[in-house]
Amino acid sequence: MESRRLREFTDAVLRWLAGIIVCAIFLLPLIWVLSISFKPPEEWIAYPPRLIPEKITTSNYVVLFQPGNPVGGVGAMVSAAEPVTRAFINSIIVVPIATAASLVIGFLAAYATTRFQAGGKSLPLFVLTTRMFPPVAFAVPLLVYFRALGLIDTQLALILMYTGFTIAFSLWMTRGFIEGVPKSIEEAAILDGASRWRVLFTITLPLVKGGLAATGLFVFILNWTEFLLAQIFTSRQAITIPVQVSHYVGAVGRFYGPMAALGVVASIPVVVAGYIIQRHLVTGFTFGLVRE
Amino acid sequence: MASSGHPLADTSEGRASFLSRLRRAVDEERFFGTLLITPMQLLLWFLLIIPTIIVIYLSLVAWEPRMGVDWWQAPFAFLRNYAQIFQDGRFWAAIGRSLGVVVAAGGLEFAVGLGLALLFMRDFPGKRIVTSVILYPMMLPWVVVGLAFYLLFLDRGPVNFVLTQWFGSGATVEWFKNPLLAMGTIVLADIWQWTPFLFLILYSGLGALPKDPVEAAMNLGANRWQIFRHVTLPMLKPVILIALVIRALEAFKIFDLVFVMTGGGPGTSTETISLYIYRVGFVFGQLSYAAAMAVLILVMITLVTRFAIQPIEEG
Amino acid sequence: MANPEASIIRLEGLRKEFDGVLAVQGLDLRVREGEFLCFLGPSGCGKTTTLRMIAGLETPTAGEIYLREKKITRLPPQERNVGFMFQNYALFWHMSVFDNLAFGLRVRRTAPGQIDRRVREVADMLELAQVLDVRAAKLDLSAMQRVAMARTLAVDPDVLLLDEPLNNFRPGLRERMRGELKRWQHQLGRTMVYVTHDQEEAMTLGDRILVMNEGRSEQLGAPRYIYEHPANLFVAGFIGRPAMNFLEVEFKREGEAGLLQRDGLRLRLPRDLTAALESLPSSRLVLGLRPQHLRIAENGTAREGGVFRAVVDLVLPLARKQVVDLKLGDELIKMVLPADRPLLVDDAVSVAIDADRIHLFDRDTGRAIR
Amino acid sequence: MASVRVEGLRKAFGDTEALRGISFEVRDGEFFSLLGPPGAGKTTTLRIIAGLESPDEGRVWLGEEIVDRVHPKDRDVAMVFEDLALYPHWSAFDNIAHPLKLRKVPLGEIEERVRAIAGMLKIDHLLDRRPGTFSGGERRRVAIGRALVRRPRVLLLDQPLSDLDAKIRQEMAGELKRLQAETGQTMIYATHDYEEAVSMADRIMVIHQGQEEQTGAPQALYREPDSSFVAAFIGSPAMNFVPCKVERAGGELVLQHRAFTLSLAGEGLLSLPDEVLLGIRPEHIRIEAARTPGALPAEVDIVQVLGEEQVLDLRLEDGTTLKAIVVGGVELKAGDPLFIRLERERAFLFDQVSGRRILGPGL
Repeated sequence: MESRRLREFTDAVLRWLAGIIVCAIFLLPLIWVLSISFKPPEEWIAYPPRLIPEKITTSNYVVLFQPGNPVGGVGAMVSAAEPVTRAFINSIIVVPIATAASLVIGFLAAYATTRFQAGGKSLPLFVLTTRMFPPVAFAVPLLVYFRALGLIDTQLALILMYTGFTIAFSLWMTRGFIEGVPKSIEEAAILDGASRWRVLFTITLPLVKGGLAATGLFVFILNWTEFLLAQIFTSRQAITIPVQVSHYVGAVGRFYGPMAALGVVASIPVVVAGYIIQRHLVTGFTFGLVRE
Repeated sequence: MASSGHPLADTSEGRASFLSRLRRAVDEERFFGTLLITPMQLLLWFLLIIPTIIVIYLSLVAWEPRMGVDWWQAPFAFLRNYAQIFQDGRFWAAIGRSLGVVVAAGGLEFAVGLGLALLFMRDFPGKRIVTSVILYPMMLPWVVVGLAFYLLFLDRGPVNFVLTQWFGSGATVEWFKNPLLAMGTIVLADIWQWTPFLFLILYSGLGALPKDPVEAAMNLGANRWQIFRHVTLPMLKPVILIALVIRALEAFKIFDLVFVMTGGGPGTSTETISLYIYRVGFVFGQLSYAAAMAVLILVMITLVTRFAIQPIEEG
Repeated sequence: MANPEASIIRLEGLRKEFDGVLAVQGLDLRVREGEFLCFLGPSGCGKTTTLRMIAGLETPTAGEIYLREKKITRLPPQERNVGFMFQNYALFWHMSVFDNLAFGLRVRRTAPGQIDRRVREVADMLELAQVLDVRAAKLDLSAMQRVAMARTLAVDPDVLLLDEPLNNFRPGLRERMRGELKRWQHQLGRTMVYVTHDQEEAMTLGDRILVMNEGRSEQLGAPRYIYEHPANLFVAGFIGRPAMNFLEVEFKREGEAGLLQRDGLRLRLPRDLTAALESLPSSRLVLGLRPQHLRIAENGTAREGGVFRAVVDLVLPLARKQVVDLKLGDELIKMVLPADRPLLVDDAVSVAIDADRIHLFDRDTGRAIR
Repeated sequence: MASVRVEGLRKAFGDTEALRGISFEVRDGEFFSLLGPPGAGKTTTLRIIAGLESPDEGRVWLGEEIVDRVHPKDRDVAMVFEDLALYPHWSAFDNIAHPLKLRKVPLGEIEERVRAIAGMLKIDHLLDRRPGTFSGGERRRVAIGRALVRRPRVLLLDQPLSDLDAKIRQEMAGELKRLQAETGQTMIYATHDYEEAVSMADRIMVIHQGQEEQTGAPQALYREPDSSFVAAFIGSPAMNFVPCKVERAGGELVLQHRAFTLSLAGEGLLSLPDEVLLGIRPEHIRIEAARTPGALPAEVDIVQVLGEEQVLDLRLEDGTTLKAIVVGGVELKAGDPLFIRLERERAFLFDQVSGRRILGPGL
């Protein structure tokens, strides 16, 4: 008779163990990057590799922002790469602006398409095509086009592209939230005497603001981590952090310490953002596809 | 005047004053809706439609930036670029590799993601923490993931160290020098980063399923496996389909990981289609040829998705 | 005392706690073989939880459940053979009606020929033969209900548990489906336990009713008995529509006769009742009057009972009847009259109370005295 | 406050015709009800009056004004929606005050009017809270308060009580009726529950498949239904309908059924069709213990006890089933034989095809 309880107990224990293993697998790569980022050059490829550095150093981080500073004799070579500061400033300007633009444009369009079928029923699906194709396929004509407009290696080019290529997410995620607001609430406000604009800003917007915040953070992550377009459309002036990370890997040989440090730095904003939206992600990702 | 179908549309000829009609018009739904989608429409024209036209044009001419003329002055090549693609073994190999990533990574990610989602359907101590841990790889920049796996699979890196500990000193593997193994590490990194996504979708989907049918099945005597096979899985089907479609489309685009981890090497043995187009267009500067490949990819994906989306819309 | 052999389900001190909240607090019950038993109570009274515990969908915190005197308290739902019909039917939307009905038999590895025969049998009984190939999601409400019923019946359960199956129907249809249910039960002759918050439904369907409130049993009995002899204020107020009127009164003795008294009302009691009330420790009582038992007083008052004067506050006609709200001091008293007796708001009327149709409750405990 | 007139409303959604020519007039200060089954077109009618939907044909007057081209926000029409549509992010006070704020009513006056209406609806204590935690009855009061506070020209109520428990529904119906009497507010109330309509409305329009069936005072609809649809819709349990043949024996007309015959008297019966529906309400079937001339033998099929009343399903000799209501304490059970008598003076004849009433009340 008590076998059911026993079974439930072993069940929980097994799940717990599986959870620990899964955790370890998912954490290990990042922990290794973290570990290397605090190691001095002689430990980078020391054999056997050690998880905990023998001598913890922050010089890998320092060198990112002060290229002249020697790190065990290789500082000069690291400085051959562009200073990280510029990439940082670029990312910090481009990503939030593109995110905000994508969110505002996407929200307005989501409202119009859900409430009035503006632009026809297939418009939302059409917007999805921007996510379906490899960005490199658009990069070919865009390069030609942006060159003609003088937009190559500018922040504006990135802002335009990042806004455009995340609009599908802004549109589709906010659509879900807007659909959650009963139409009758808006109609009630109209009968109360409110204009369409007023309804949009005093009724609908406050009711979906949580969803908008989650969408915004998600779009932020997409933009912050984008690599291909930045790689193609920037060379020196408008370079972003992911491009900078790749430069460390590709261009200057095996400077694993600064490389890892930059990886860590590049990941911090998005991991924080991700943690904040996690709760919303679980509820926002069913796409209304499950019955009831 | 025929009814427009819009609830607030003005359906009768107006005797009302111009001002009140104007006010009405500004507030009118169709106008309002059109106004709201205009910014997005402009953006789509700018980034989707005009480029599509340009890319098609480019694919039909013979132009390279180093030719010294502007692209609209380039001579027509008609379908010669396309003809060249069909003889380009490197192109088809790259397509094959991208599809390989789709199948291998997508399949494994689905299997692992579903397993994790099922595991997480019941509570156990520490579930919330584990969930956060599982989800974070999704947020990381691809290049950082590439970097992390590159560091793990270095010749004198921790993976080889563990292998030699277990299998003796002869077990050191040169991961990035063997074409198959190099591809394997890329797929592994992709799985590591994207299993969380499938987990997330499937987990949300499972959580949103109504509980009643499962309880009804229990009540009718079905065991766990039968419930999963005949009740849960069919109900989850639309979610599974959409997850797989999204994932397949994303995996087909794979670029960053390859770029960072192997650069397509050794040789061209890990070159995916995105990387190949990138090289042709932006490294070798053969933009017309890259444009033709891009158009071909656009057409292929459109056809495939049309095919894949149909069952979702019906289901 | 009921013969234990005759009870098909027996609950013994059944309790259920959800995160420290007591949903069911100690329930003892015997369900008789072949009867239609209704669990009736307001939402949150624990009736559905009890039903789910019988089916094994919840595990009791304490207490035992017996099916045909076999302890099943900790048996998983799969091993109980207790049919459960869900409020939202819980059909397998992705399957055809046939597959829905066959599901329980298939998981039991019944031979295909036998499955086919059994499915057609129940489908015929519930008029589903025409829709066997239709997908469950495409059916109308009443067909969904029949599929849910047929699916539970196909595996031949010992008992059928029904969780508010008529909730989704609009009023008119609901009454019709109620009739259908009653008919099925006659046809099937199977033990059914039926949960509802609708007293009318319970009254018309149940052989017996268990009135529940806050996880406890308030009264168990035949519908008419409960209606005529409610055990306490809760049951009296819950059963009957419009609800029973309650007035606080004092009991007093005046000469030979007993009196119930409050502002504007004096009620003369028959001798036996007087005697019964005299033996009570408290004279503070609640007088319960069914709206249907009040009448407009004709000339001459009855020897027993009483007449009060009141003003019409509101008239709600209901086709062949009307519900009239009367104002007696601060209290509103409802009364049901035939529709052909025209009354207007603010009319003053005399209302007669028959002493042998009153209910009396102890004001402190709420228990019925009569 | 104003009268409302609606003329020739038609509206189709795609292929489905929601309204097929609806006309009616609601007097100033009247409590008017639209009664019909789901999908009859009640909600569409209300939405057209409010301006949320525009009709394919027909016009709407509010008072003397044609409002076809007036924007909904300027029509001064209030509506209580089926799902109530309260603003979840505002307190009950802000919900109720919203229409006043939009009309730029001075703050002091807003406060005063909201408090007054809240007092009337007994929701003073809820004003500072958001609707999320309110009970069904409280939510309805807030919605009604929001609609009433600005004294609209007309108040439209779209089945606001439909998902309440029977008990609270009756209470709320009483309060609404009282409120309407106190304020004199013109109200149009849509419902599929005949009890709500009958108990509150001054007049009822029964609609069915987008068309008017009958309009009149509640008692008139009950006593003299124009069609079998109205007869079946108003009253519970519903009226019994028995198909009969009309036979002419000599100069006399006889209603012929397998279980009984009724001779019809009276003038002007010559135009009767050959097949009719005899309609008799359950409350107009009398139960008799012993056979008397004209009584029909029957058997009890199902007994449902409803407080003082019992609803009986009776089976006549030929298998025809009838519902009857018995009041009082007769103990009956399935299988009991008894005799019934139809109260001829309360019976109707309806056309079998069109459902129109041909004769009655009284045969």
